[in-house]
Amino acid sequence: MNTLWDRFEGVMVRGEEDDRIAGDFNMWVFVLGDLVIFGAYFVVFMVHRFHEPELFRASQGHLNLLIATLNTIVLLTSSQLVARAVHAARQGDDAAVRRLITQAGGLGALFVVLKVTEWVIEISRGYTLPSDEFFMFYFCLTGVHLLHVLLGLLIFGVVLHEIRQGSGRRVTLVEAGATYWHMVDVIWVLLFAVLYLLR
Amino acid sequence: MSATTETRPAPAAATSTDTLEGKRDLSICWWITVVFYGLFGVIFVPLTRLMPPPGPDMSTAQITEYFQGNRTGIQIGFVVLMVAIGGAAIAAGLIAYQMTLMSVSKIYAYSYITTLAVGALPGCLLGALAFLAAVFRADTDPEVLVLLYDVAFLTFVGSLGCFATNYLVFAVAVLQDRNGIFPRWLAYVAIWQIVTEVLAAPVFVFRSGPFAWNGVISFWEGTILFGIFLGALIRLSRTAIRRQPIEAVA
Amino acid sequence: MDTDRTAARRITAAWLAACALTVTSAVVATVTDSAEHEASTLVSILVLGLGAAKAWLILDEFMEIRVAPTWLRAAARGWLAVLVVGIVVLYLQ
Amino acid sequence: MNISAQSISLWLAAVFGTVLVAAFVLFPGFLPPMSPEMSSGEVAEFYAENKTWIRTSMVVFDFCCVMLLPLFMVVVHHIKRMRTSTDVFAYCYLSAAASGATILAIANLFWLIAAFRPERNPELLVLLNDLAWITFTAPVGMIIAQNLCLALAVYLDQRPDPVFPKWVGHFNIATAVLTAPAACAAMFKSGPLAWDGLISFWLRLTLFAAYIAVMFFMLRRAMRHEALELQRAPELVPA
Repeated sequence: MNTLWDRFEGVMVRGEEDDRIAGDFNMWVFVLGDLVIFGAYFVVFMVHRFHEPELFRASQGHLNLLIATLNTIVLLTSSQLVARAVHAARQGDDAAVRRLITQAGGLGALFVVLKVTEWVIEISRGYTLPSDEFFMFYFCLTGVHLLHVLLGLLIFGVVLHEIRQGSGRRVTLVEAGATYWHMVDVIWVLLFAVLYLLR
Repeated sequence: MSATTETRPAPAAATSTDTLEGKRDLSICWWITVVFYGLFGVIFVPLTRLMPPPGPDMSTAQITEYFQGNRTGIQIGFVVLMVAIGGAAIAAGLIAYQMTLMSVSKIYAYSYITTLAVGALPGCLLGALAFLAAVFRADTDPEVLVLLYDVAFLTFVGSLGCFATNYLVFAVAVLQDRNGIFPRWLAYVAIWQIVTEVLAAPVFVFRSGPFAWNGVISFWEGTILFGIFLGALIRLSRTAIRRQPIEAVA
Repeated sequence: MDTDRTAARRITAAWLAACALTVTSAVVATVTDSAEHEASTLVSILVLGLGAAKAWLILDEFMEIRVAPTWLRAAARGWLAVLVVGIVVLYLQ
Repeated sequence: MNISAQSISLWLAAVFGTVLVAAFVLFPGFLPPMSPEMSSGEVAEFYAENKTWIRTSMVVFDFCCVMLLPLFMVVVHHIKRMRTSTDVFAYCYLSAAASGATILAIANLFWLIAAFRPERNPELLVLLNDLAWITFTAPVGMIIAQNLCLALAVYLDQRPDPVFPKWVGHFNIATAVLTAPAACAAMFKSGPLAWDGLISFWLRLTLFAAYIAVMFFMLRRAMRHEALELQRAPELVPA
């Protein structure tokens, strides 16, 4: 019965829970899928960069590296808070989980604020979405990533709500929320390297 | 809309009848859905060649040639679509009915069906009508052809809101559902779809590159993910039909 | 799973390492801004490597890929490797 | 309670259906139907000459064509009363009716836009006229889906006294089959299949009118049966 395909069929089609995997199996389908999609975005970006390296390098110069680096630190810190929350959840320490998730959410909100200020600075200096190909990618890729960050904050809200209700599934929920948030962090780390640092 | 039977079907317990027997209406609707979306693919890809779309940066002469060159294909394809478009409504009805079996309020099912009823027109029919009008007469002024060309592609690729709402409502319903009608990962695939709708927004700005209406990100990624979502939805809808216990029909 | 204390220490260590990698790659990238072509290509490869290391750290430590079932570990690490190699190859064209 | 809702919906359809027929007769483009082979000059002249009648009749048409929707919702209610294994056909019928009504609502807007500035460049008038006629005639898929769902529900209905007799199912199938060829109006500019032709215009519209009339009387009959059923065992059938 438990060949890999059958377990896969069980979880994917019949929706049975498979507890050997950290967090909720369904979330992993989402995470892996999203990683593949963002991977495609990076490849398309690199192909277009290959055609006009000079334009991309010139426009890249206008980016504000300080805020971006700060943002990366903010997101990394928020990610490690969530990692701690997972361990606290496994110990059943609900108070610690609520505190850590709220702090992580706060840092997530800070990331959003910093990102929007960075955009405002760029736009005020006249670099908008249609101004050239690099900024088209810059705004669209960071925009979609920001959408994922906002979705992550929403997930934190749901997790906090479930913990306050004391629902039986809260450990899986915290793990699923953590898996998602770490995925958003991984994507940002690569985005930071490719968009900001690749000269 | 009061349901005639208030019994909530048991969740996907092992005892559920795993057959199609006794659910003829559901399997009829399922087969109509499969046939329609198959036909949809045949009409939009080989017949009318609306997909994969030619670029927005084509010259007026190229657009005129694009229409005149494939006149009969467009006419045959879209006439068949005019007859078969009802399949989309039946597909929406089937999935909406299955959503009423979930342990969530029926508001989600009603929203699902109305968003698709709205989306059928700007998202699919308006483009077909524009193409039909474009090839209806041989001597249409090229400027009018370019206008109809834009109307077709911008409505087909560019109608975002109705489908984004549809995917959002479906995802929220599946995530909250305790009866396990659809597995939860399908809700996450629906969330990807919302992201691809967001990424299709720049088609109204760009005429070339990955964010144009034939761009790798705005068009190809959305279409591929739509194919994955649709295939999964149809396959899992069949599983839900088989696992749905039916009280003996008196 | 390791005991609670070592788990917490591993997370902090991974976090500090990731922050350090971020700062160094940012500094290295800005320092070589003025350098001529060859140096900046080399630096870009280094920056990509640091980025990949950070991603690997997050996957392994935070997302617990290290202890995940084999198919999941292979999928996650495979994705990262293929993507980074792809980016480097496209960059070097 | 839902009996009065049904009768109101049915009378809405009856009253506005007749007003719709009046608007149809008044529209100069319908009697006799405009030919697809009219030159741009003739089309421009048609709009310039008849613009007042076009505007009034099309405004009334726009008002009344969606008033038929409540009648279709009464049909949905009765499909849910049928004892098929599930009421999936009710949802399909509702979805098809919603999209169908929208198509009709869009079609007459093109005429109104064309008639708004008859002095427009004749090429654009021809375009608007083509779009109006094609949108009005060609999309028959939604009506076919509606009729198909109702027919299937009638055939699969296993009530001791079925909501609709079996011939209503055959009638729905026949209407759907005979309406289908009207889709070819988008291909032909002459002959019976053109938008002014025997099949795409006369047959399709008389069939649609007949369909509404027949369903009106059959729904009144089903409504009376439901009322009797309610009196006999009110708690059995929920609201």
